Amino acid sequence: MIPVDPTGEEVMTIGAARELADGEVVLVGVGPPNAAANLARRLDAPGCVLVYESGAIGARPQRLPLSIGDDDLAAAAQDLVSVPEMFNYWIGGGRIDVGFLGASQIDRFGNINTTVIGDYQHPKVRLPGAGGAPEIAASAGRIIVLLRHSLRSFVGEVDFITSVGRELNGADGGHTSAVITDLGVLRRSPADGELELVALHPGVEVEQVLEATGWPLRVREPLGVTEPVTERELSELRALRVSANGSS
Amino acid sequence: MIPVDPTGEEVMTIGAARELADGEVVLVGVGPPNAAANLARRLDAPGCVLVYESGAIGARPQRLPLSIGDDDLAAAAQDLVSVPEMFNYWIGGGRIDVGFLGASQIDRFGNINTTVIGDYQHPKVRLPGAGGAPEIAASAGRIIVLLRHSLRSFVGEVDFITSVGRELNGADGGHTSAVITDLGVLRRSPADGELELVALHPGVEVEQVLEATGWPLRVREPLGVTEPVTERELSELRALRVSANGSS
Amino acid sequence: MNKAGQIQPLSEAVGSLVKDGSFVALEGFTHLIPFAAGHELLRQGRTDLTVVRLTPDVLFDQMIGLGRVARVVFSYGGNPGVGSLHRFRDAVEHGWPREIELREHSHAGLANAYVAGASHLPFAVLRGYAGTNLPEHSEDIAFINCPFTDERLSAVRAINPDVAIIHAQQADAQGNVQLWGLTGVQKEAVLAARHAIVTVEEVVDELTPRPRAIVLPNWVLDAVCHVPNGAWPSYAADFSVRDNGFYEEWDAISRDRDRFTQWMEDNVLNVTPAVAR
Amino acid sequence: MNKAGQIQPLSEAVGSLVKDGSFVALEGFTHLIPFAAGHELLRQGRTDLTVVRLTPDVLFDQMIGLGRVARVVFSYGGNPGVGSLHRFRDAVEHGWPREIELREHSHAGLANAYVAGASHLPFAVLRGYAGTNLPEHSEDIAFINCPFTDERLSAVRAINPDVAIIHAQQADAQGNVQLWGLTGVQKEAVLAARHAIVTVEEVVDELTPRPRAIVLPNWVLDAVCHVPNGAWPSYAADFSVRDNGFYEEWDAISRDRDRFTQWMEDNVLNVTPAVAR
Repeated sequence: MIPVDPTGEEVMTIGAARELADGEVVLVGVGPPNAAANLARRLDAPGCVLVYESGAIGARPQRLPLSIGDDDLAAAAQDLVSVPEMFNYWIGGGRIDVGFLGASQIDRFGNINTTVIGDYQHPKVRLPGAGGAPEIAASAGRIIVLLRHSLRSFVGEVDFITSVGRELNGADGGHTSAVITDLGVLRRSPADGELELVALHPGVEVEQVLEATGWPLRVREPLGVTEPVTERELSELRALRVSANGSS
Repeated sequence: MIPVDPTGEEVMTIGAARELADGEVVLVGVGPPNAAANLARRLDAPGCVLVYESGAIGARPQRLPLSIGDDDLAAAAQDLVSVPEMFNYWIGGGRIDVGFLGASQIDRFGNINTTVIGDYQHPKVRLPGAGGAPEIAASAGRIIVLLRHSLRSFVGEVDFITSVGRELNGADGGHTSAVITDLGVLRRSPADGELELVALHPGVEVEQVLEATGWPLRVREPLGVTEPVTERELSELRALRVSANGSS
Repeated sequence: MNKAGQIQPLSEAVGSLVKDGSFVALEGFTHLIPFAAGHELLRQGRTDLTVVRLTPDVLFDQMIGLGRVARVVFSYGGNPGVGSLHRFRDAVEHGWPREIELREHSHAGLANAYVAGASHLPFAVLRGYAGTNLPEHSEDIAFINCPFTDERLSAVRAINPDVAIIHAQQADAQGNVQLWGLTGVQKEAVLAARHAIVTVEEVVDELTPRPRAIVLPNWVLDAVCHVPNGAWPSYAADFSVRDNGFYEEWDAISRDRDRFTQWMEDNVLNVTPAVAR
Repeated sequence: MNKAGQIQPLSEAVGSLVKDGSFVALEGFTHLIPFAAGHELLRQGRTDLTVVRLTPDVLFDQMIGLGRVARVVFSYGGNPGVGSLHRFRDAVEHGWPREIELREHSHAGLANAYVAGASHLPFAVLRGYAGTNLPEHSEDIAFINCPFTDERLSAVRAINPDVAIIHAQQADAQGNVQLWGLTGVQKEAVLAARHAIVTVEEVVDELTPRPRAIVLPNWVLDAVCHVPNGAWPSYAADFSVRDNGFYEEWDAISRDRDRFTQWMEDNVLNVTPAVAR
């Protein structure tokens, strides 16, 4: 029995955690991806290797890191390397299986915008910028994006391509392979790389997703439903969050 | 009183040690330059910073290192860095004031050959090769070469340019600024970069030098005589060598 | 080249090395952020600065909000774990209190620009940037072909700041510095810059090599300053912990122009820093 | 990518990963030279190898003298502190026992070729080589112009060996490796290679981070082998000292073809290495 129903963000985070296979090398960004990767490590992927762009390799945080520079994260890592080494040898070197990224906007090909809303020179909203995302997107085996579904975020065309969503040369693999939202799961079409709705979270109607998506979203048939969140998943996630709050 | 007269190599090594000003950053290669730099640190340049291409920065060896990978050399250094970092940030980065190099052949412009005697494809003698010398020669503030005088070594034209002797663009400074031999001292002409004999060691005649040089060597007027080797210099050098032998 | 960096007061180091219009790196990637040195620079009235950091956070927000910054070179401008940098956004979106110019990179691009600067090379090569809109808004990103494979790669222009300022855990009496933990791009920033200032938590007789540490010998430094807690609200591993509460508080302080200005006057500009550290 | 390197016998690791004709890096810059692994490779009869190392010394002299090497990629081929490598010279000067092809670099060039390989880039940029005769004898050195300043710089082709073999001080039971002291280009060689084998002095329960160390997690390694004293006559700091006497002795052993061949048979080829290490 789950004491309290999972929130949309919890469903999204747990869905992301389920994407990881045990032993995979995962590049973890700030925010919800951080929770997802650490949750996976406590669930069915204990052998996952967590890599943070701040320089921590094989991080084994005891509590959920609040930022990628968390002291606990550094202390318990297998190794710490400089930021240039991280980007050149570890990320650029092609050693990451899965990159978790967030986004402010995403388009049908998984292109990501974290730079500006509006015109670059005169933006309506100035976003933080690229960070490590462009090279993570270009170098990781596959990219999983975590993003709450809304018309503001799922747009026909991103205002700025900060990170590229699909292989430029049409090669297999790489780039945005899945988007986990609070409503369901989108995956890359093997045919042309366009994102398709492949599953809904329990209780979500397909219309909700289509209305929250700013382009005519393809629905892959048969459309699946994700496994309901288990009590174990939810309690582990909530325990993680408590540990994070307890440390601030 | 000096118990035993200095050998040619001792005169050469001591002459090289005298070239260093206190506090200079010195890149030390294998062989006699190693002895010269460590001697300088025990004489009038105790603040010299010794850098070895093996990765040791601010080395303070207690005994004369036998090779640039000596354990003692590493243990007592201020820091150890990787070989790529050494060549990119420290040597290539232009942080070396003085580079000591050896040579198999040298020409009138201070070009150095440590690659082959004879043709490259079918060499009469295959020498060890470049090592760190080309980049040290190109990046250090000035280069001091230690080499015994002979027609085999001081040649009209080197068989192979391993390291460049003078600035390619004719700029001031850099590259081979002095050659310390067992007979005297050659320095770079400020006018055109050609090496000139500027001083003889005590007891050496100018003809000896000219006969051991494979090109018409310019003699700078007035031709000087180097200061005689002092008892302190010689005893410190010999103590260094004893410490080296004791450690093998 | 031996710069023979000496231990000296922070006010003297900043006063002699940072000028109006200087190009200043204040580095620290989520750790060891040189807040105290940045504040000293503000107290001394320095302005028209070009500032560079991969992760401008609260410190750059403060400098920008006071109108001291003409240009920001950066790759990620957010308040980590909290959200927006409101002063940074206000300057970019509304030009308050002045317009600022942005020179924008990815982390990989800016990190490699420092690497090139430290290596005395005019540029560095990397994958990345291809297909993004970043190159079209930058004069510091270009594309080149591999001379062996003809593959197209990106290039970033080297960065060589006038002054690099970092915070570290330890110096010895001669001004040799050791820092450890997440050391970011600090070595590259120091070696790429013409001058370097390091503030340290403590001065010890002799440095004992630590795991996961980098060492900056005094001969690549211009000044070393003893400033305990000089990274607050950031932290210095083994000396302090990150003041996450302050980073959250900053969100409210910085949302409002007047509240921000008053806070800076009360807490930075009109404050006498602890002396004789 | 998780290679999940496991602890296994050296003979199995070499047997499964090194083939005739393989491109093998055996790295170690004046320290931690992987002699035992190189000897195992000779005992298994591997030949037609392309071998790469910045500083080929006695180990490559042995491999070359037995005729197992088709090509050497290197930057300095001498017996450090002693003189020539006689087998290397005999092969180059007289083609005995076979002709070998040389691919020659400077240290900076070859180190950066590994850096490019580790970074999944096809080339690296450096100063150097200009004005020397090295580029005209190499297909791995080219010149390019800076896209920002138009300055002419050199480029080296990336190196990506089939297998990198190194020696280290420690592994833990999971096969994570730590080495310290002069660590040369070992990290770059391992990360540039498709496969990696590490021999170690000792296996411990857990790695404790050491000063001046590099760590190679098991997920970038294919095999870790417990081979105490596996660097002899080279050394492993804190475990052994360099056998300078042997390096001097090698000069006499290697001067004569017959004496060399006999020595290799008696001391390498027909020797059963200590088992169950």
